[in-house]
This record gives sequence, C-alpha cells and structure tokens, in this order.
Amino acid sequence: MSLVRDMMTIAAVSAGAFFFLAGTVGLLRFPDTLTRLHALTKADNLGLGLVVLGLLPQAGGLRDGLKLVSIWLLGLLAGATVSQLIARTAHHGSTR
Amino acid sequence: MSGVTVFGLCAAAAVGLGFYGLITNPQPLRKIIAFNLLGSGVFLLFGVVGRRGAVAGTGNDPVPQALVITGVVVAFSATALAIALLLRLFQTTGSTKLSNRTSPGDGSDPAGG
Amino acid sequence: MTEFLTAAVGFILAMLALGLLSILRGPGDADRVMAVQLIGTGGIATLLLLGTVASIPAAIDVALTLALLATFASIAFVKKGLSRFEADGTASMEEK
Amino acid sequence: MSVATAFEIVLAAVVLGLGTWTIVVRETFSATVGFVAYGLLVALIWVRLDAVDVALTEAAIGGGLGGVLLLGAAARLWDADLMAMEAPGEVARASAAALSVLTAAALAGAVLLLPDPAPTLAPAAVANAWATSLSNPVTNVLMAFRAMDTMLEKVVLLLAIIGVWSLAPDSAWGGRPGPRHQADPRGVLAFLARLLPPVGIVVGIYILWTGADHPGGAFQGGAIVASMWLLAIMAGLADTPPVSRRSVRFILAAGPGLFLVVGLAGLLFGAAFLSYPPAQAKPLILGIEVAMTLTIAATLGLLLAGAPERSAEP
Repeated sequence: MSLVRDMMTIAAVSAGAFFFLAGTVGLLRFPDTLTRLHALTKADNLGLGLVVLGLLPQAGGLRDGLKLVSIWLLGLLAGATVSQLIARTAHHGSTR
Repeated sequence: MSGVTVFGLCAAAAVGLGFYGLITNPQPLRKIIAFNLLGSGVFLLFGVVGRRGAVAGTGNDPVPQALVITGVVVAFSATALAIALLLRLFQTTGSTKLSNRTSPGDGSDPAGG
Repeated sequence: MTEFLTAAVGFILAMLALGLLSILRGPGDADRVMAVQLIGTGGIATLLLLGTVASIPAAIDVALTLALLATFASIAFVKKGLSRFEADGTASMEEK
Repeated sequence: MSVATAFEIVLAAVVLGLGTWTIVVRETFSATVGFVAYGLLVALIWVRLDAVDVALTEAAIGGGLGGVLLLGAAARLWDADLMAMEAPGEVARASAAALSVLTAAALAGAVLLLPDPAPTLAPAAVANAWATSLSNPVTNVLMAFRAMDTMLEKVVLLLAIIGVWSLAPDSAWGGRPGPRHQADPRGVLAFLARLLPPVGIVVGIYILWTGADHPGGAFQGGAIVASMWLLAIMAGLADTPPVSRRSVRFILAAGPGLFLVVGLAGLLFGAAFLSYPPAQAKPLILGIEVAMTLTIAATLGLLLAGAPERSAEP
C-alpha cells in the first residue's frame, strides 16, 4: 500500500515539476508581457495542483488534506483574478 | 558546512547589503527598504542562533523566536510611520528630498528660501 | 522518498530562480509584478514539499497564509495603474 | 555535500540575489517589487530553520501587508522618482561599501565561531510549559514568560498609529484615512474582494485558535484579518472609518487595555505584575489573545490606510 502511495507521489510531483519547467521556459522565451503572464498563471498553477495531488497521499490526515486542496483552490483563484488585473493594466499601459 | 551556517552567512550578507543601501541611496523610500533588509538580516541571525539551541520537542529555541516576532511587529509599525511621514513630506513640499535647500552653502541662491 | 522530494524541491526552486531572473529584467512594471505571483505558486509548492521532507506539518499553514496574501502586492500594483488613469481624467480601467 | 545542503545553498543564493537586486536596481518600483518577493521567500528560510511561528509572521507581514504598504507608497511617489536625486560621491560610496563589507564580515565571523554547545533557553521554556497548559512554546514565551515585551509591543503599535494620525492636515483632522477607492462593482477586483474575505477570516481565526498548541497566534491571525479588511477597502466595497469615531478608538485600545488590567490584577492578587494563577492561565491568555487579534487587525489596517485625508462628512 505504501509503495502504491509513493509511486503516486513520485508520478504526480514529477509531472508538477515538469509544468514548472514549462512555465519557466515560457517566461524565458515568450516575447511580451501578455504571453508571459499566460505562461506564468496557467503552467505554474497546473504544476502547483499536481504537487498538491502528489502530496495528498503523504498528508497526515483529513484536515491536512483539506488544507492542501484549499491552498490549490486559493492559488487558482489568485492566478485567475491577478492575471486579468495585471493584463488589463499592462494592456492599457501599452495602448496609451 | 551545515545548512544553518549557510543561512547565517546569508543573514550577515543581508545586513551588509542593507547597511550599504541605507547609506548610499538618496531616495528616502529606498532607505526605508534598505533598513528593512538590514533588519531582516538581524532577525535571521537570531533564527540561526535559535536553531542551534534547539532541544527535543522544539525545532528552534522559542525565546529568540518570540523576540523576532516582537521585532517584526515593531519594525513594521516603524516602517508604516516612516512611510506616512514620507507621504506627508511629499504632499507638503512636492518632493521627497531630505536635504535642506536653505543650507548655509546655498546663501547665494537669489530665491533665498 | 525523501531524496526524491528533496530533489524536487531543489528543481522547483531553481525554476523559480530562473523565472525571477527573466521577470525582474522587465521591460515593464507589469512583468516585474509577476515575480510576486510566481513566488505565490512556485514558493508555495516549494514550501509544501519542504514541509513534507523536513516533517514540519505546520508548513501547510504558512503555505495557506502565502496563498491568501500573495495576491495583495499585485492588487496594490493594479490600484496604482488605476489611480494614474483616474488622475489622467480617463475612465476607470475596469469598464467593459 | 548532501542534497539538502545543496537546496539550502540555492535558497540562500536566491534570497541574497533578490536582496542585492533591491539595493542596486535603479528604479524605485523595481526595488520595491524585489523586496516584496524577498519577504515572501524569507518565509521559506524560516520554515527551514524550523521556526514556523516566525515564518507565519514573515509571510503575513513581509508578503501581504508590507507589500501593500511599500507598493502603495511607491505608487503615490511616482512623480518624485523622476526628480534627479544627487547620489553620494565616489569616496562616500567606497567608504560606505568598505564599512558594510566590514560589518558583514564581522557578523559572518561571529556565525562561524558560534560557541559549541549552543547556549539555549529552550529547556527552561519546555520545562515550565505546565504553568500555562498551552503546548506551543512560542506562545508561552510571548504571552506568559515575556508577556511584558508583548504588551509593550502592542503599545508601540498604538504609538505608531497616533504618530500616523498626527500627520493629518487641519482640514482632515479626525477624518477618514486614505483616498476613497473606486472600482467597478461587477469587476474582477470586487469579485475577489467578495470571495476572499470570508475564507480569509476563517483562516485568520484558525491561525489564532491553533496558536495555543501549534505554530500560530494572535498577531498572525490579526494580520490576515487586517489584510482582508484592506482588500474590501481597496475594492471600494468598504470605506475607512473616521478616526475620531469612539468605537474605533475603543477597539484600538481594547487589546493592550485588557492586557494591562490582567497584569495589574496579577500584581494585586498574585505574585507579580502579569503573573497568571496557573489554574486560570489558559482562559486568561486566550481571552487576551482574542482581544488582541481584534486590536491588531484594526491597528494594522488603519496603519496601512495612512494619515486622515478627508473630513468625516462626505
């Protein structure tokens, strides 16, 4: 049972690390603010979600598991709203 | 070299950096930030010392931890007061210059001040 | 397991550092503000993994606090953009 | 060199890199963003040092409230940044650099030469935990063993807010702090400001509640509640109260006031100032903490809102 849990953790955390890599490559390679914002808020939030998924089997109990999931949900909410706000500001700044 | 020592050296460097910025940067807001960097380095030194003094049951000596928490709060209130002063200075004079324009060396200034 | 998770922490932290390098270079202020959002996701993932590796369960609470508050710097930035537009006499930027 | 040490070196390097960026970069705004990022990452170092109580404080202050305070100031000083500021000359710079390097080197030497075994008060703090029946040693130190420090810290917060309020111009004396924020009530910001505060208040209360036995406490919880209030203010959903209002002043004084009353009661009926009878220690400490959380949330929120700028009547 423990082996299955560890396999799940390794698989999900590795996938999460890959998305963090993808997000960083996006930040390094994309040319302008809006595309970089896209790379940051999409890929990194997916990476965070996968890391949370990977840590769930290692969580100490139900309360820790719930906290982990709510951290990811808060991260998603923050990513979604902040990317919109920054993008609007950046957009207005460039067209003016 | 243990991990704790690495953070200790990092804290020492942060103190040095903050000190340099505090002296050389002419912008008052930058001085405030540099002072906070210096303070954060000092707090980290406390953390390193406390980590070395850990015993079973505590990961870090609770007394320096409590001192640091008190210190963070006091540093924050001082920063808030400094920024309020800075904003008021800017509102009143339209600039954030700290130096006195009507210093004795400026006596030849026709505006007089 | 611990070795794998420690390596994952180091990898995500390295990605974070690379991303920070690219974002802080600019060119615009909007790019720089993304640094805070980047730490809001990458930093939280690092913190969660670190808490599991070093068996500090309370690290989840720190991650929860960061997830709640990492948005704030970006909001302050957006308010800055807003006040500048208002000062210019143009309409609010949150219009449709 | 183990994997863990490599991780610590990377973390220290990233934090130091951000610190250096904060000092050397030209634009003030970039420096401010760099410092906010630095504050968030320092929380990671505190977790690594196993000082989670401090990490929580650092995350709430350095990342959340400090970021709003500094970025808000940078935004309002926007035009001042364009003004030429005469930088100190070469000689002054070089001597400042020499002095700073010397200071850093002395501290680094002190870190390398720390005595072994390390002096510590941890055993004493753990051994006396029975006196309060709280199992978080940091809360014990803050609220019982060194309660005087914590009480005076709250007085410092009070003094800071009096200082900020005294900067109000005559026309706005006793009025509402800060500008009135406006945002589209159906926009993204207002949406976030409606969704996040309920969650944030629950988390703040949880951090206060868990502080008795696990890392957390009044200050960290209060800081989270304060930032939720600020979010509502920044989204235009709430307005700052006029500082002359009686209820505002009552809340600001409630925490230190209750602390003082309990302390004087200890002087009258117990052994010394701020001594709790062991049987009632836990309810007394928790009561003080609840009052302080309210006071801290109000004080931090009003400190960030700044000096009064508008008269109380709209």
